[in-house]
Amino acid sequence: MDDEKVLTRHLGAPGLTTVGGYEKVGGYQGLRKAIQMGPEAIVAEVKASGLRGRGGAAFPTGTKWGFLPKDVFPRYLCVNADESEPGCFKDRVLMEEFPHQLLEGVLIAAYALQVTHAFIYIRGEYRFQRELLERAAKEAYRAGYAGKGVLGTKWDCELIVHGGAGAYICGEETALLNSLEGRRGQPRLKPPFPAVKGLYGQPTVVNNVETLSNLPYIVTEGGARYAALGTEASPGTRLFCVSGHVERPGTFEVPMGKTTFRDLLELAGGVWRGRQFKAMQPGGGSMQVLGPQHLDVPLDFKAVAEAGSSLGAGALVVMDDSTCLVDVASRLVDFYRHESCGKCVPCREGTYFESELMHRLEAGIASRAELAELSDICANMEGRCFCPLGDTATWFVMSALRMFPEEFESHCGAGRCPVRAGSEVAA
Amino acid sequence: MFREMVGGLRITLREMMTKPITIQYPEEQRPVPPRHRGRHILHRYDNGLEKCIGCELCAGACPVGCIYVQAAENDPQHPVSPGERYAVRYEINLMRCIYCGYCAEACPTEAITLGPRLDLADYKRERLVATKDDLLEAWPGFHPMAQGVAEGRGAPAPQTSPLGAGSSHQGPAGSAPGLRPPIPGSRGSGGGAAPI
Amino acid sequence: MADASTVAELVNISVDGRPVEVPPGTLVWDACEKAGIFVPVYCAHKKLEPVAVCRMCLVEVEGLPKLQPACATRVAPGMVVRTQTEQVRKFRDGNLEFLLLNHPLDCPVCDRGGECDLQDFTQRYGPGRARSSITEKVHFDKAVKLSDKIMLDQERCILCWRCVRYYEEITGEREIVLQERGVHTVVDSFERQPLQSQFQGNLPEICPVGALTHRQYRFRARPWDLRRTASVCSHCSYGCNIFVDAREEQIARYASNDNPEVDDSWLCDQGRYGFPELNRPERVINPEARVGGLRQAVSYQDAVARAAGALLRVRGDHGGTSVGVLGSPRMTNEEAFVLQWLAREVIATPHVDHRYEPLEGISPEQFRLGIAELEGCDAVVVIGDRPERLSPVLTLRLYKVANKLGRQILRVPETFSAAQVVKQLPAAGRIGIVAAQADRAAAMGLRAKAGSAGREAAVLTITEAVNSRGCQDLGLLPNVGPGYRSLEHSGLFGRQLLEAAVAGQIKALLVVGDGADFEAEGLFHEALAKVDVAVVVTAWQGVASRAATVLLPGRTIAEKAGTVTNTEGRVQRVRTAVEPKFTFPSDLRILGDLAAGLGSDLGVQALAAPVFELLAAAVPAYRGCQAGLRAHWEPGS
Amino acid sequence: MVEADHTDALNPATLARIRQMRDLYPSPRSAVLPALWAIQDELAYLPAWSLEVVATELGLLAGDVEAVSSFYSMYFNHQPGRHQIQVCRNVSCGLRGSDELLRHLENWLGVEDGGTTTDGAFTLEGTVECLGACGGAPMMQVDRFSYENLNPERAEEVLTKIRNSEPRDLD
Repeated sequence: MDDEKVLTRHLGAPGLTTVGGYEKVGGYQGLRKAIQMGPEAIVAEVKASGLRGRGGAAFPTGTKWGFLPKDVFPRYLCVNADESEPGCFKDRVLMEEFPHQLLEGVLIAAYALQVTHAFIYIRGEYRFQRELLERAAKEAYRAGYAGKGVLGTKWDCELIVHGGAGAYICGEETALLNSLEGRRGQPRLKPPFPAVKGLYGQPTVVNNVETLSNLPYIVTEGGARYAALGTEASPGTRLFCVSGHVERPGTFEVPMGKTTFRDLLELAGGVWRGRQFKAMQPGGGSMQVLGPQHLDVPLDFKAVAEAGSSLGAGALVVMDDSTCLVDVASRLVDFYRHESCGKCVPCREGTYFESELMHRLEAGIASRAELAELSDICANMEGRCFCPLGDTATWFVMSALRMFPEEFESHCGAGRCPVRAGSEVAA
Repeated sequence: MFREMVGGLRITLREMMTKPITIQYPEEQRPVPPRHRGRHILHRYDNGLEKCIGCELCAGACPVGCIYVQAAENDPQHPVSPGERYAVRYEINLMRCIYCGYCAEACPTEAITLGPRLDLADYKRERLVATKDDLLEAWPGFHPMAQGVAEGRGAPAPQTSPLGAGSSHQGPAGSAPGLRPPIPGSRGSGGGAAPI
Repeated sequence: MADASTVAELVNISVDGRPVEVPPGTLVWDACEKAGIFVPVYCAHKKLEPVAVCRMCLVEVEGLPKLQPACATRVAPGMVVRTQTEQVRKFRDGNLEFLLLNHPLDCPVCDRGGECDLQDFTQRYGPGRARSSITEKVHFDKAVKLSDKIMLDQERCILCWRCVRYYEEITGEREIVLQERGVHTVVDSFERQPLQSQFQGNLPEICPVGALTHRQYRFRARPWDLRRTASVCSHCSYGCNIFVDAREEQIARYASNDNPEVDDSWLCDQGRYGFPELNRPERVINPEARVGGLRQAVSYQDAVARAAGALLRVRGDHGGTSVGVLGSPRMTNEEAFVLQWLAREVIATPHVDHRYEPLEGISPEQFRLGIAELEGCDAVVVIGDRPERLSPVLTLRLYKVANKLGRQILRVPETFSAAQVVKQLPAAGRIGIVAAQADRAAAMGLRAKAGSAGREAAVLTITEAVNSRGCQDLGLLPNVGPGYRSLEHSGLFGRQLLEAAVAGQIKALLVVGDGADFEAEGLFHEALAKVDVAVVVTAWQGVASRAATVLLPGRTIAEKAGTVTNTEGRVQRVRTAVEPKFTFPSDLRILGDLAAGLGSDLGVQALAAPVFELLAAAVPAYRGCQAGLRAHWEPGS
Repeated sequence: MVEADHTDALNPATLARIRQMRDLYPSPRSAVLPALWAIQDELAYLPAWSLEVVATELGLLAGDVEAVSSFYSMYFNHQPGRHQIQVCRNVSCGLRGSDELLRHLENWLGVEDGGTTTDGAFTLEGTVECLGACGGAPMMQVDRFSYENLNPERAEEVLTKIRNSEPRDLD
C-alpha cells in the first residue's frame, strides 16, 4: 500500500537507533521546531491533529493535556511503555526500531507541558528494550536534546527510563504512577485524576508510546496533514498488530477509518494453511470477539464500537475454524486471574471463580447450570470493579458466549473439548 | 348377677395366668426407641478426639439457656479435639432442659445428641447439673499421642458412623456414658457421692 | 450557630426518595446514614481514608451508568441515590458470593462468630446458599501468632485493608503490609516478625471479620454471653471511653467506645489488655475487725460501729489532728469529695491526701488545653517522654496532628531552654504545651515565655492515675480544698503523714481505696504497724488489709458507679460493669455510714447522683458536667 | 531488636547503583524497583535480608519493600536456575501451539512448569504475561532475549546452545 506513513516512515533507514542515523532522516527537527513554536502552539497543533490516545481508551491527547491546572509546578510526564495487552506488540517495535522518534516525541510533549522530569515506564519483561532506550536516552543527553538547558534554552528535562517488574495492571495509569513511586502497582481512587494529582501528588500526564511517537510528524508536518491521513472521526494512521492464525503476522501502519479488517487480514497474508476465518479479537486480549460478518467494518472507533467491540490497543488476533473459543476464553481468563492486583473483591475473587469454571467447562465436566453461573459472575464483575481490568476480564467470555453459544453449550458435560476433538478427527 | 361375678372373676383368673406387662424397674429396663430424646451425650471421633469444638452454638440455640460452655485453645501437641478450639467446660442443667433437641440441631460437628437415658431424678439438685465428664462418651485408655493422632486443620476425616459410637443408641439406658445417678429405692440414702 | 448563610451552603440530595441535607464534600455513605439508610461496607472506616476496595457499598446514582461506591463518592447538589434497587441487591448478593468463595467455614471456632460483618451481611443481603461447583478454596496460613497479643488468620481475611491503613494512617508504624497479589494477596508482617506496636489491640477491633483476633480473648466467650457496659478505662488519666464486656461477673474484654474528643476510638494495649488486674482473686470479701487482738469476721454494722468508735476514741484522746486520712487516685469523684469532707468536717483533721509524693503549686491553668484542642494548635511542644509513657493514646493524637493536619510537633527534653524552644516555634499562632504533671513548672514557664513572645499558648498537663485530676479538683489534698480553694491550715502530704505516724504523732489512719500508691512503700507498712487504729476500706488483700484493725471490703473501679475526671478535666461516668462477690454496701455508702457513726450526716443519700449534686454545689466548675463535659474553670481561678 | 547490617554482603557496585538511583528520582521511594533489580542482577534472587538493605538505603521499612517485591511477578524470593525460560502461553501464542511447546520442554528438561532443572541451569515458567512477540508466535524468552517462531526442535536447539555455552567447570 502506498498510503503515507507516519510512525514507520523512516523504516529501513540505516542506524536509526543512533542519534546520528536518526538526524540524517530529519530527526529532532520536530523538537527544534517545537521549541520555536512555544508550548501553547504545540498543544494547539496536537489538538488540530485530532490525535487520540493509542493505549486503548482513545482519549483525545490535546484535551488530556488541557486538563492540567495552570501554574501548578512541578508537573510530570509519564510514558506508558508497559505494553502487555495480549496480542499487542507495536510499542515494542517502535522502541526497538525508532527509539529516538519516541524520545523526540517525549521531549516535544515535555516541552509543551513544561515538565522537567519525563519518565518512561517500560515493562520488566522488555529488559532488552529498556537497555536500548537507556542507551538512546544517554545519546540524546550527549547531543543536548535532554538534560540541563535543552538546545541552549533555559528548559531542563530529565529523561528517566524506569523498568517495571512484571505486572499487567501497571498499564493502568494510576497503577503505573504507584509503581513509579515505588509502591504496589495498584490503581488509585479517582478522582482526583492524575492531571490534577498524579505522580508525587503533582499534575501528571500519562501517554502511550505510540501516541507520543506521532508528535515529531505532527509538529513538523502540521496537525491538519496528520488528521487528513485518516477520516474525520478517526484521524491519522495507526499501528495494528496482526497475530494468530495468519500467514504473515506482524505490525502494519494503516490509515484509520479508510481501512477495514479485511484489508488488514490481507496485509497479513490471510488466514493460514488455507483454513476458514472463524473469529477475531480486535484491540487485544481485553476486547470483545467479532465474527466473519464484521470483516468489512472499517478501523474506525465508532464503527467498531457499533459492532460491539473496540479497537483497544490496536491488535488483531485472528482465529481459524479449528479454534476452540472456550479454550481461548479460558486462556485469557487465566491471564486475568494471574494479573488481577487483588485490590477489589469482584476482580480478585471473580477472576478466580471465572477461571475455575472455565477450566471445568474446557475439560467438558461443567453442567449447563454452571454456564449460566458463568454469565452471572461476569455480570457481577462488569462495571463493578475498581478499575477496568475486572471489566475486561469478562468481555471476551461474554461476547464469545453471545456469539458462539452452541460452542459453549457443546462443552457442557461432553467430558472433553468437542471442538478440538472434532478437528483432530478431521485432520 | 352370679353370672356376672363369674364372668368378672374369669377375666381376673385369666389375667393372673398371663405374663404381666409391667417390669421390675429399675432392675429391669425396657429398650428405648432409637430416636428417644433423653439425656445428652457428647461424642468422640473414632480416633478418640472429642467432636465438640466448644463453639457454644448449642448454648445459643437452647431456648431455656441450660447449657454452659467454656472454650479453650487446643495444645497442638495434646489436642482434645481436632482444630484450634475445644470445650474445657461443658455443663447442662438437666432440671431446666426441656429435651427439645435444638442443641443437637445446632451442633456443626454432631458432637451432641440426645441419648436414651431417661432416669433423671436425684435427691440433690447440684447433681442434676451434668458436667462434661458426665456427658462425654467413655474412651477407655485413650491417649491421643499413643494413638498417633496428630493435630489436623479443620474437620477430620469423614466418620463412618454418622452418629458416633453407635453402642450408646442400642443398649439399655445403663450403658449410656458417664455417671449414673444412684437408683432411688429401698437402699435409701441417695447420696453415695461426696457432698458438694 | 446556623445562620442563613451556612444553611444555604448545604447540599440537598435524595436517598431512596428521602430528602437529606448535608454539607458539601460529604460522602454518600454518610449522607445515607443521615437519611437513616444503612449501606453495608467492609473497607470504609470512619477514621480512615476511603479506598473503595470491598465494593460492598456500591449504590445507584442517577445519571451515572455504573454503580458508585458510597464510601468514596462525594455528594453533589441534586444527587439522587438509590440503595435498594434490583441492580444493587443483585450485586450485593454476588459480591458476598465472591467473598465467601475463598472464606473458610470457620464460624463455629472463630472468635468473631456472632459479631462478624461477613456473617451479618450474608444473613441480610447475601445468597441463601452456595450454588457453586467450585469447592476447592485457596489456602493460607491460619492461627499465626503475630505477636503476644494478636492472632492472624489469613484465610478469614477479606482484604479490606483496614489494618494496613490503620498502621499507615493512624500509627505510622506500617507493621502489617499487603503481600503477593491477586487471589493470593495476604496481609502479614515482614518475615512474620512480631508486631512491636503498643496499639495492636485496635487491629481486631477494626477488622470486620475474624482475621485478626485478640489472643487474650481467644475462645473466652461468645458475644451473646457478654454483658456490655459503657465506662472509662482505668489505666491512666486520659479517660478513654470503653465498653466493658463481662461474662459471669468477670471482665472478658475491653472494647473501644469512640469519643472523638478523647480517644478518637483508639485504645492503647496497656489499657485494653490491663483488666486482668481487676479480675484478680485476691479480694477482701468480708468485713473484719480486731477483737481482743485477734482479727475475725464481723458483721458490716459491727465493723462500721467499731471503726467509728475507734476513730472517735482517738479524736477524743488526741484531737482530730492525730487522725490521718488517705484516699486513692482510683476513687470516683463522689468518693473523693465525701472522703475529704469526712476528714475535714467530721473528723476535723487537715491531714488528707490521695498520693504518696507531695503535690504543690497546682492550678486549673495547668490544664487549660483540651486533648482535642491539640488539633487546633499550630505547633505542639511535648516536654520529655513522660506524657506519652503515662498516656500512650496521646501518641496517636500527636501523630494525627503532625501527619494528617501537618502541624509541627516539637519534642524537647525535660530540661530545656524556653527561649531556645520559642525560637523554633512558628512566628504566630496557637501553641500547645504537653507535659507530665511532674514537669508542670517547666511547662508553665514555657507558656509564659511563649506568651510574652506573642504566641497564644496553653498547657495540657498529664496526670498519673485515672482520677488524679478529680482528686485534685475536689480537694483530696492537704494544701487545697475543693475547687483549689486555699486553706487556712495545710495538712501533711501523704509521705509526711506516714512519717508522722511512724513518729507517733498520728494515732489513727483511715485508708480508703485500693492503696496501690502506698502499698509499695515501706513507710506505709511501718506506719500501719505503728498506729493504734487503722480503718481500711479496700478491695484488695495487701499490706493495708493485713494491718487493718477494722477492714471493710471495697470495690474495684469496674464494680463502682460514679464519675471520674480525666486529665483535661472531662467528667465522665464509670458504671458498674461487674458485681462483686459480696453484697456489702458500696465504698460511697461505707463513707456515709462511717460519717453517721461519727455523728454527722451527709445530708443526701450516699449514691453517686445526689453526691454529685452536692460536690457541684461546692465546686461550681463541675456543675452540669457529669455527662462527659469538661469542667469549666474560670481563668485565673 | 538489633538488626544485622547486611550492606557488606552486597557488591559495592550494586550498592553504589542503588544510591545513584535513590538520588535520581524526586522521591527516594521511587528507586525501590530499580534497587531490587540491581540486587537481583547480582544475587539472582531477593533474599529477605536484601529487602532490609533496600529499606535502609531508601529510608523505608523492610515491610514496605516486601509489599512491593512480592507484588511483581519477576522478583524471586528463592534461588532460580541460571537461565530463566519463559514460554508465552497467551492467546496469540496459544493459537499457534505454545501448549505443545511447553509440554515438550517440560518433558525434555524433566521439570514441571515453575520448576528448576536438577543441574540448576534452567527455570521453566509457563505462567507469564504476554511477552509482546505475538508476531513471532510461539515464542519463548530466555533471560533477556526472545526466540520466536519456535517449534519443539528449534527450542531444543536454542536451549542446548545456551547450556553448552556455559563454562565447562559447572558440569
